Amino acid sequence: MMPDLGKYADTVLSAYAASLVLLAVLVLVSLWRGRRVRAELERLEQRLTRNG
Amino acid sequence: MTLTVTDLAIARGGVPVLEGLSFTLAPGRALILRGPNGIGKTTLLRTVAGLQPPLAGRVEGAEETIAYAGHADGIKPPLTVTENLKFWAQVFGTGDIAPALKAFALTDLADRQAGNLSAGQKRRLGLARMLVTGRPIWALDEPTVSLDRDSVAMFAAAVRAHLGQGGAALIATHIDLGLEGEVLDVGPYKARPRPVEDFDGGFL
Amino acid sequence: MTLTVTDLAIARGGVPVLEGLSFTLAPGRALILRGPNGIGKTTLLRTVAGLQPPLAGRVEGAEETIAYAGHADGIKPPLTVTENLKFWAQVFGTGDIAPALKAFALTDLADRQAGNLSAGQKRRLGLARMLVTGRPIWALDEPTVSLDRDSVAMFAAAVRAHLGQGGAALIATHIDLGLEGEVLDVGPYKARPRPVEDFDGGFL
Amino acid sequence: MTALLLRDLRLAFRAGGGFGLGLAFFLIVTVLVPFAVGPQSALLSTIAPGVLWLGALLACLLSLDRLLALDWEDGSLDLLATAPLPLESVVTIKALAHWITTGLPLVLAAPFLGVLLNLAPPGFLWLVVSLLVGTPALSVVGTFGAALTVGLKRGGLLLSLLVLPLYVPTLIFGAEVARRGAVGMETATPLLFLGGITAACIALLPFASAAVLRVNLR
Amino acid sequence: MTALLLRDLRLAFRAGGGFGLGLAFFLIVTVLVPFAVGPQSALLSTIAPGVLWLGALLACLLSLDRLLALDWEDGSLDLLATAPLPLESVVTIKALAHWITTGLPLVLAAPFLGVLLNLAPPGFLWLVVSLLVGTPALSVVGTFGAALTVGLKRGGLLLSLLVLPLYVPTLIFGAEVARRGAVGMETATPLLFLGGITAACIALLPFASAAVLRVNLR
Amino acid sequence: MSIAAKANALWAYANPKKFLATTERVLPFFWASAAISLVVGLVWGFFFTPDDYKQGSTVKIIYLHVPAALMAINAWLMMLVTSLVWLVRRHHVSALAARAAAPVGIVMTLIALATGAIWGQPMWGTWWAWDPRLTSFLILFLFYLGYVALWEAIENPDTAADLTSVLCLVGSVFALLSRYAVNFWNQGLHQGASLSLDKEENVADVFFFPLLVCIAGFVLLFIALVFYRTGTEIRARRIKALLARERVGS
Ligand code: HEM
Ligand SMILES: Nc1ncnc2c1ncn2[C@@H]1O[C@H](COP(=O)(O)OP(=O)(O)OP(=O)(O)O)[C@@H](O)[C@H]1O
Ligand SMILES: Nc1ncnc2c1ncn2[C@@H]1O[C@H](COP(=O)(O)OP(=O)(O)OP(=O)(O)O)[C@@H](O)[C@H]1O
Ligand SMILES: [Mg+2]
Ligand SMILES: [Mg+2]
Repeated sequence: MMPDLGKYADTVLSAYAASLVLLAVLVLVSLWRGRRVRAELERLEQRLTRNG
Repeated sequence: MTLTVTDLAIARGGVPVLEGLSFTLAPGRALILRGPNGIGKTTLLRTVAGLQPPLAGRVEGAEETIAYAGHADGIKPPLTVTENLKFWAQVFGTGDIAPALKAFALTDLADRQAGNLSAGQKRRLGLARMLVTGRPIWALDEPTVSLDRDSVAMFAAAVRAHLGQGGAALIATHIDLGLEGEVLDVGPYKARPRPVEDFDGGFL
Repeated sequence: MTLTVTDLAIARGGVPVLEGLSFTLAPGRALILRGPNGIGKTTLLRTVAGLQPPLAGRVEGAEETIAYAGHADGIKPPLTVTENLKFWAQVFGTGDIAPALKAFALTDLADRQAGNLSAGQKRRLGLARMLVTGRPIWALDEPTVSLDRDSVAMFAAAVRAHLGQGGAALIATHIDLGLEGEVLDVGPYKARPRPVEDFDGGFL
Repeated sequence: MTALLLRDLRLAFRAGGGFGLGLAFFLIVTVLVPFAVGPQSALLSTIAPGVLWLGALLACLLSLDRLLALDWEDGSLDLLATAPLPLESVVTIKALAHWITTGLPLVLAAPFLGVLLNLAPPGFLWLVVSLLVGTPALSVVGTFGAALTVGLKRGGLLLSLLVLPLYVPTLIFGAEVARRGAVGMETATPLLFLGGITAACIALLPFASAAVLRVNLR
Repeated sequence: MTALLLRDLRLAFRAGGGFGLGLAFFLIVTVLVPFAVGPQSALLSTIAPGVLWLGALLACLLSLDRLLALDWEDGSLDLLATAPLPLESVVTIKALAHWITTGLPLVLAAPFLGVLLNLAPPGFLWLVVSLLVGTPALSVVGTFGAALTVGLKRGGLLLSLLVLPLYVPTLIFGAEVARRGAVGMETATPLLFLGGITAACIALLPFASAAVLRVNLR
Repeated sequence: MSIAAKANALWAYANPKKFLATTERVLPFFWASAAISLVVGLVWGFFFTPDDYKQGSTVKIIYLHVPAALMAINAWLMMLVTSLVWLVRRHHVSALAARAAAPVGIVMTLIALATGAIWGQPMWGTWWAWDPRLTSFLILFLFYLGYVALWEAIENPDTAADLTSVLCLVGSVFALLSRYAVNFWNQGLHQGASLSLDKEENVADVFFFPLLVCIAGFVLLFIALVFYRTGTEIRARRIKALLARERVGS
């Protein structure tokens, strides 16, 4: 299945690896921070509505 | 020339601190602002002086008529007392600084570098600046910090003279200045927090 | 533990400002320094605290027993109130900061960044630092600047409690703190200029 | 307005005012370069125009943080903002004072430092010309950066970060003029670009600086 | 002592604390060099070790002015001087905190910037080694300079002026190690000198810094 | 609907609540389509396209390099537009969207730089050359860094929004200037624009179609990320406001 990349295999693979890793990090960090902030806001809103 | 503040709401650091504040300040009158620490007196004075926009409400009659003096005095340590004052006199396009020096007993210190003054002497220099602005309305934030009793009296006399010439003064202070003027306690105007669900448009 | 100052002469910027000053401060007592602006109160406190050497005379009993609070409070704006206090507690090797927070009504502000406090709130934080030093003698330079009436009372109470525990306090101030303690007017000790011919050895 | 300019100049010349320090920095950077890259004179003379431009730029940059921050800290800016002077002219005058106390001395000193780096003889004239035309832009752009960061405690390094990319076009054209001048090539085109950038900066940026300053003051 | 170190690190990492800005400056200086001296990669690779060392040195230098001045301004230094901590250890810890927040990131970033300047492959290792050995000296010497100028309003440029000559030996040996490394020459001798300088600075300078600081406080 | 009415309806999304509600609904669609087109485009490009006669298998890098470079520029353009909207109409969501987009732009720039550098090694024999296009990308990267650093450094959110917006405006002008300056300074090695439709020597169709799919994937991913991150910024901002309000209340 793997195409023959010839003598440039390292080059192509490392380019793909670097890009995909960077993209994955961006997406994961975004999602992680989004989750956290959302949970924090919910907690805060609940506390505030309860206290008046 | 009358300063009119109508239904003013002000914020500091994105948080409303005072709201629904209205007052007028006619020529010849002084208004003393009082209130506990952190209530928003400094913020109010800065808003009236045009340094920050109000959240709501209007400030009228403040265009180019207010001389503001905050916690910091804008004194340049390497310049002498005379040079410091003369600079402001030129910026405001007024002339003589001698009366200002006299009013705050700075004549003896006139050639001292401002950086070598003690805390109270610096403060006096900062207050002398008000006299050279030639502006009718003074907005003063805790003007008597570090002043000894004589200097406080000196300050009160300067304010009285200013009022006598048709000027007006808005003063935030914690101590008693011995000035006759209305007192406005800003405590009751503390901004009430809005209900939590009320979330649209802004973030205040 | 008694602070003894004998025949002290002090200079500021190379100019003698006070001379011939002597006093003792026993545990449980407070000494209020008074005097007009520029007489040398700040300089005296810094000398007693060991931050500058005296020109002549001796200061005894001040080694590692004095906690000094000057015009600046050493507050780090990016740190919270708690972090600021805790740091000083660690430096001075004392433990709990909760009593200090309580004494100056800072408990509600404990998690605020110090940079966002108003002038008076900052000052309260600076004063709370004295409580966490664990030092017996407090040297305070105009401690009530920017404080409102309630906070001044709070401060007086803290000093009284400190005196009650055998501490002592040396306070330079222009206003009346409502503290019972001796008052020392430094005015009479103003350094006399020496005769012009007297030029040998130093330049003072 | 003149009062403000005179005050700023007087402050700069007084003890501790910082006049001449930009110059000293320029001198020292230039002197350190041979220590860093080695003493071969051919190499040095190749890189001389660039190093001198870079040194001048860094010296300018380093003096930016006192441009507005001192006035901010002691409250002068608050007072100036309520004074009968438009903020636009305040920032312009500040930039002018900065140029007179920093840019101009650099221009005058550059030929002497050129000797230290074996700058080729025809390069001296063009170095001075390019600096003379380019440094005003550095001051004006720097004022914008200073206005952006004025509220921040010790925003010095953030200021560098914000301003350096803005300095790129000026540096490129300026160094290009100096470099071409040193090897006797035609310099009119880059000099024209350099002049255009300077003119445009002087004409437009004060508005941005004043706007930013107003935001920071509130 | 740990409390002080932790506080300083925390301050550096908080918003506006300035962590990473030295790094940014390093990056920017490196990027500007080609604009100034031209894009020829052979030339760039010759001057790369020197430029990187100079860039790291300047980045260090620029962050010095916040090392003690902030503590001075807000009165913390007065309070620390009356606290039960010897001033010698205060300045040592300050230098350590400075190195952790400025020197160390520079060391780690240097290889990446080496790529931009076409540094020769064998040079990378030696660049990192020389920086690792040399930057602590920069921090310690810088602390001394900061202590000298702490009382001056915006002493930033004066500080640079005082410290730069003191940086010369470190720069010479450090850049020499990196340069020799890049061309495959022997590096042991300059590296030894570099290490010696660093060790001596760390051992002796804190006493001078503390003495100077005491004078400035009174 | 008239154009004016439509425009008004659009501004309604500047209400944070409405924005959150709407993006909540459309986000799954964007995530899904971004994932699908990325997977399709990259798989197609990586596994089912031939090698270039000159560049060998390294052409495959184009499927990451070009879309990332495009998005890096477009992200800045988007920030420019939203900054202007904030300055003129003062919609908080607009400023927060700019803030949310900047890190995405940084990552895109990094990907373009990294893939370019890796590609350059076999093609030009060096990781890095001071070619105009590469250089202007590096400058763009610096602008991004400064922009984000300014956001981080300023405490008050409205002040930060104002200052960063002006920086974005001024920075755009200077970025453009730098582009021309750099071009003047060094004529480079880099490929010319290969996507221009009117050129003879376009990229061959075999490479072109998967490339288009990849570009679509990057665009969709960008939109999804910006929507999502803007939501996060809105909530973070609201947390800040609520905490501040609570403090004043007590
Ligand atoms: C660090 C190095 C590099 C950077 C920063 C870089 C950056 C860019 C940029 C900014 C674009 C423009 C995208 C657009 O505007 O459409 C681009 C396109 C392109 N690059 Fe690179 N590049 C680098 C190295 C390379 C190398 C080594 C090659 C191949 C030999 C290459 C081949 C291409 C191709 C084929 C395009 C598409 C042309 C186009 O659509 O305009 N790049 N690159
Ligand atoms: N930079 C800031 N960011 C956020 N909030 C702030 C900031 N500065 C002050 N505040 C808060 O705003 C409120 C009003 O502050 P202000 O300085 O106007 O009070 P004040 O009445 O002048 O108090 P004081 O008598 O202590 O000077 C206070 O609760 C304070 O904590
Ligand atoms: N840096 C300095 N250099 C030279 N002289 C100074 C310096 N700072 C203050 N002085 C002078 O030293 C004298 C004593 O100043 P000091 O600050 O001790 O007075 P103080 O009693 O605290 O006054 P205040 O009540 O106004 O704070 C004053 O006359 C002042 O002008
Ligand atoms: Mg106040
Ligand atoms: Mg005093």
